[in-house]
Amino acid sequence: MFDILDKYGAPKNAYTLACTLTPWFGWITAALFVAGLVGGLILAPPDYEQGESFRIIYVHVPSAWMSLFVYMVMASAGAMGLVWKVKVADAIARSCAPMGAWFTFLALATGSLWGKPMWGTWWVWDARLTSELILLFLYLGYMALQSAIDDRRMAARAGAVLALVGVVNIPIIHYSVEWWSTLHQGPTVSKFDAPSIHISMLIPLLIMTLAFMSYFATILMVRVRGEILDQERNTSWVRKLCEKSEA
Amino acid sequence: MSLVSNHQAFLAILLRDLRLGLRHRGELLNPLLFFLIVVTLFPLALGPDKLTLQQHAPAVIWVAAVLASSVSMDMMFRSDFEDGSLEQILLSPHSVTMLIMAKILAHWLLTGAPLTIFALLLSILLYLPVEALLPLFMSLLIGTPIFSLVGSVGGALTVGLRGGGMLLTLLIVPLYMPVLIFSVAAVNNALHGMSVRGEFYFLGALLVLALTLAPFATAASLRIRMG
Amino acid sequence: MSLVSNHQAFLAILLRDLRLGLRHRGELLNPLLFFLIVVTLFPLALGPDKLTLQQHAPAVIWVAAVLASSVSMDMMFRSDFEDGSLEQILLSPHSVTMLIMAKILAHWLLTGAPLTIFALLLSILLYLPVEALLPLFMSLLIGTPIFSLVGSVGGALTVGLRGGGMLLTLLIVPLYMPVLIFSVAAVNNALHGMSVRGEFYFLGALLVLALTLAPFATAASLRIRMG
Amino acid sequence: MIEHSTPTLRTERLECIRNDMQLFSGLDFQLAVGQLLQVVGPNGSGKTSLLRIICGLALPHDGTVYWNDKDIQQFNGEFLREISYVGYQNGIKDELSPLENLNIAQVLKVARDEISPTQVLKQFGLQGYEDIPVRKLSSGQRRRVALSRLLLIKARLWVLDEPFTALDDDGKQIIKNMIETHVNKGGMLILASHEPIEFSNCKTNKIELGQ
Amino acid sequence: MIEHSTPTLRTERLECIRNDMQLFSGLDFQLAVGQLLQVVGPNGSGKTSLLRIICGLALPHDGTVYWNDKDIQQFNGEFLREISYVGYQNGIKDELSPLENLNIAQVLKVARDEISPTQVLKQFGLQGYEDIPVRKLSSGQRRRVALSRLLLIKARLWVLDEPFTALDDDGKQIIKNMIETHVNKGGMLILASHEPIEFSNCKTNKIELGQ
Ligand code: HEM
Ligand SMILES: Nc1ncnc2c1ncn2[C@@H]1O[C@H](COP(=O)(O)OP(=O)(O)OP(=O)(O)O)[C@@H](O)[C@H]1O
Ligand SMILES: Nc1ncnc2c1ncn2[C@@H]1O[C@H](COP(=O)(O)OP(=O)(O)OP(=O)(O)O)[C@@H](O)[C@H]1O
Ligand SMILES: [Mg+2]
Ligand SMILES: [Mg+2]
Repeated sequence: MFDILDKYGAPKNAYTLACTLTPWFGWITAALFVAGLVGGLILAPPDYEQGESFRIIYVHVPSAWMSLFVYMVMASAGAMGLVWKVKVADAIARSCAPMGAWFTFLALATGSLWGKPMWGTWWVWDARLTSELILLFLYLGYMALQSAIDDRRMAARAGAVLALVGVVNIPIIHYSVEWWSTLHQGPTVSKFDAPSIHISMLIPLLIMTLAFMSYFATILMVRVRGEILDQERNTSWVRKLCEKSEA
Repeated sequence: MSLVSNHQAFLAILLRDLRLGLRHRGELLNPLLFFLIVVTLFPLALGPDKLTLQQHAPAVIWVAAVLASSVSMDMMFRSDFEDGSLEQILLSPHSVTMLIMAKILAHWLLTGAPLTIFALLLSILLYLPVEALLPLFMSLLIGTPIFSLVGSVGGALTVGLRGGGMLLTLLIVPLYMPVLIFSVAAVNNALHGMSVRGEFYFLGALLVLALTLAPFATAASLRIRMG
Repeated sequence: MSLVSNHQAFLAILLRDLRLGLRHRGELLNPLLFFLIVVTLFPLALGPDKLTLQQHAPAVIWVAAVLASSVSMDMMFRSDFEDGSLEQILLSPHSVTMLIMAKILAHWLLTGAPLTIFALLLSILLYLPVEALLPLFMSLLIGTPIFSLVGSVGGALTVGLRGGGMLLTLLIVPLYMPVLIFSVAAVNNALHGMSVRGEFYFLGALLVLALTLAPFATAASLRIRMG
Repeated sequence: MIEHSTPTLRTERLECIRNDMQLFSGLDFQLAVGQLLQVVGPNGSGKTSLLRIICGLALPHDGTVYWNDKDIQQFNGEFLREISYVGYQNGIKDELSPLENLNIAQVLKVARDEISPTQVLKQFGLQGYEDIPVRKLSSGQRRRVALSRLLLIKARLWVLDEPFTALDDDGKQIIKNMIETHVNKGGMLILASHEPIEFSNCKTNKIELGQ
Repeated sequence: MIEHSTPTLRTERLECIRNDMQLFSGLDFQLAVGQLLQVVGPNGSGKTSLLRIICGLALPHDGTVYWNDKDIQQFNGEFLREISYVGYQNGIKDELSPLENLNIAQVLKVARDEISPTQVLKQFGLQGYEDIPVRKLSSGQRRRVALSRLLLIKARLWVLDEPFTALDDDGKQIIKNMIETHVNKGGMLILASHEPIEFSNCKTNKIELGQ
């Protein structure tokens, strides 16, 4: 574990690794998206209650899950940067925030698009919806803090503390539907013993989730590369890299 | 010839902050008055209907408490940062976490505590029935220290940043949200004669969590922000 | 070899303040986000009932505007006072009243104007019917400049006082009250299909009054606070 | 650079009371063109207070400051065109770059046309720092930015409160030369400083406070 | 006053980067008891940055500071008992009186028993001002309050950033004597100052930054 950290925690190695992996992940993402969309939009039967509009589930649910998942990645990377001073972890945490905010926004947007036919309004102040909005604020707050501090190291460390403190909200979002009886769908998919969703809908959903994951990984690597270059702009290897690309 | 005990240092910082707060009486009264203004704005805006007011009283009071607390949080570290006192505190051989606890306690005594008492008065003005008063009081008594604790982390993270006060609000209000939701739910439950136990367990758990984690997080944040 | 014209000086100060506001993007977004948070807190506390929300939407939006504006007013002079720039402005041979007008305009452009636009968005979320949107927009368009103008007097009076930000809120919120009352009345009238002319005449008169008096009062207050 | 009128600054019976202590009273002095007035005295003797009163930033407890025999509290338009003040605080914005700060200073006052902000910054050894926010400069660099205002502005009377603070030897030399040049060119200058610098090249008066 | 251990302060390969400029790198030095280290260099050369790194208030970009061969970032408890820092900022509260400020300082650090805050203030020429809020003091008087902390606290290592700022001749003399006494008594001292003062009575090393 620590060997790996040591090896790929070094910015230069991480940069090279990210460079080799990016195209692979890019292709996997594309393939998964095609499979998921074909499965979800064409093969899966329309829902007997909701008709075609249920198909938005293939965007909504993965992005809602991702919004929580990315936050956990961001907080863990932040913690690693804080405790073990792994520079790459800082770059990862920093790169996560805008993507997390984007997934959160997507979950909010698709949710309210879906809400219109389902509940008759775009928006209700229900617990899960509100806490998802709070999550968006957490991401925005993290990004605002990052941009307010110009010293990179300081920004990364301060952001990590904030992200860790905000972790308290994650279980609240997840369990809000159970703690309050609200309008929003209860656990339908994540009840693994007996998912209350038909298998022909479930499989494309899982594929889409994988697609989102792999999309996240791809973009993360691209962003992290940029962050590393910026972070290490005064080191010799980055200078050499620049000279090479200029030549 | 020797370092005073941790208790004495705690007490000294507590007294220092209380004295600073009281010396400028404005500072002490301000969050309170801010609270008062927010609460009075409401009947003004909602109209004087008794039932409406009564029904919304818990929400209004709690929202006002959140705002008053978040706005007052800025003063916890800002002046210490600006005049260099914070450096001196960080260079103390005493446990910084403990010194910060003293600052948090002082902040609560100067803002949260009077606000809690004041809220009772205001809630009567908003026609809140008697059976909801105790839950309101209790929820504020648990909730406002959480605000001071969580807010101190935000205050430490944003200290010295330009526009820090507002950035701080942005950072901490989302963190206040669970407290707000559960407290209002508790008071509303009490209003409708339902049990409030679940909500208070949750609030209590949050307080314990905040008490154990926030001072460390604040100390760490201050160190980070200094250099 | 000569003093630039008053217009150029006005423009320079305006651009300076806009630049300062925009440079720290946080500063610009913060009052807006504060506004957003206050508005979102309400439904949270009041519950999701559509009718209740719709009925209180104008009040909620206006109260949030008052708070966002009053909290942001602190930044108008504070940093200029702390770094000595204010002395330099007061020592300018240009009309100080005019330089202050530029600062007020910049403040409005950075806070009041975006807030007005944002309020429309939020009012849709709060189910405000279409026929009330124009009155809401107009009332904010007239009301927020009044806030910036009146607020600048308060900002000048409290600049450099410790805990000034809160004292300021205390001073100016009562002055904001008439604007709040008439604006909410106007929007509510529109909601119920009644005439809004009276209210808007009054708001217009207030704006004219504030425009003519506030910059002078602010300049005078600043001179008093300096020495 | 300076027109051929011969203005004077004069004070009459100035009195200043702080913390119930009389710092000075019955202070009369006159300053003509080509003169440097050094205000000296131990810490807390009232130098800063006096300078702020002369600028019209503070009110004296008693007495009046005259510019060309006009009370500056009443006819200050004319006076303000002629005065340039660098206080103990720098009066520059942390978030703006030195260049932007100087641009504002130029607009607020009567600018000299023959010199540009970039040139002035260069003279003060700040080339390369023109576009970095002042917040990121060291204490001495900030002081240099504040003082560089003086060269950019056409003002006959300079009022300087501890201009040498935070400056290195190089910086001190620059300021010393600037002061002497200004006075010898027919300027007027009031200086409060603890720096043991002798201005041998120009006509110097002293006011001692705090006896 | 000082115990008979012989601590040392040592740095290893210190590097500091600001605004993409390398201020210093590979900085190694050692400071033993009875030594004064003067950090000199022009404005913006990194003196303040170095002092803050030595105190542990800022992180170096690279390298380590050792106190008794222990990294101060990891074992700072021992180090913090031995250091007393007066920065460019005074670190005193405007709303409290000098006496109240000193009382806090005493509690925060290891106090010396043989001298009381009132005595210290008197030594710094602040008798009569003990109970006036610091806000009402002049710039030099404030600096004196900040510096008077040094005498009140038992610390072997003093780190002083521009201690002479705003002080009059009297004040400068007091500080100079204090510095020499401390060093000669077996103290350690790091000083960054632009004041042209020679410390002829004690063992002095120099670090020059910014070449
Ligand atoms: C703006 C509106 C909405 C928001 C913010 C929102 C938010 C969320 C979030 C955060 C999750 C993930 C919860 C978790 O994994 O813990 C989720 C899951 C889900 N949402 Fe929504 N949602 C919205 C509207 C809707 C609507 C209208 C429907 C359909 C009726 C819906 C159906 C679902 C389903 C089926 C899940 C998966 C539940 C599970 O098994 O975990 N959502 N939503
Ligand atoms: N907060 C900061 N952020 C970024 N750069 C900074 C910051 N503070 C100082 N610097 C830069 O670091 C360099 C050294 O600054 P420092 O304050 O250490 O200098 P100094 O030697 O103390 O100078 P002075 O004699 O003027 O006090 C300067 O070039 C400055 O621009
Ligand atoms: N804002 C204030 N309110 C009340 N008293 C003040 C204020 N500022 C200064 N004083 C008092 O006025 C006296 C003179 O202060 P001033 O700042 O003019 O002194 P100074 O000669 O400039 O001193 P220094 O050399 O330390 O800068 C001091 O005794 C101080 O206590
Ligand atoms: Mg002075
Ligand atoms: Mg320095």
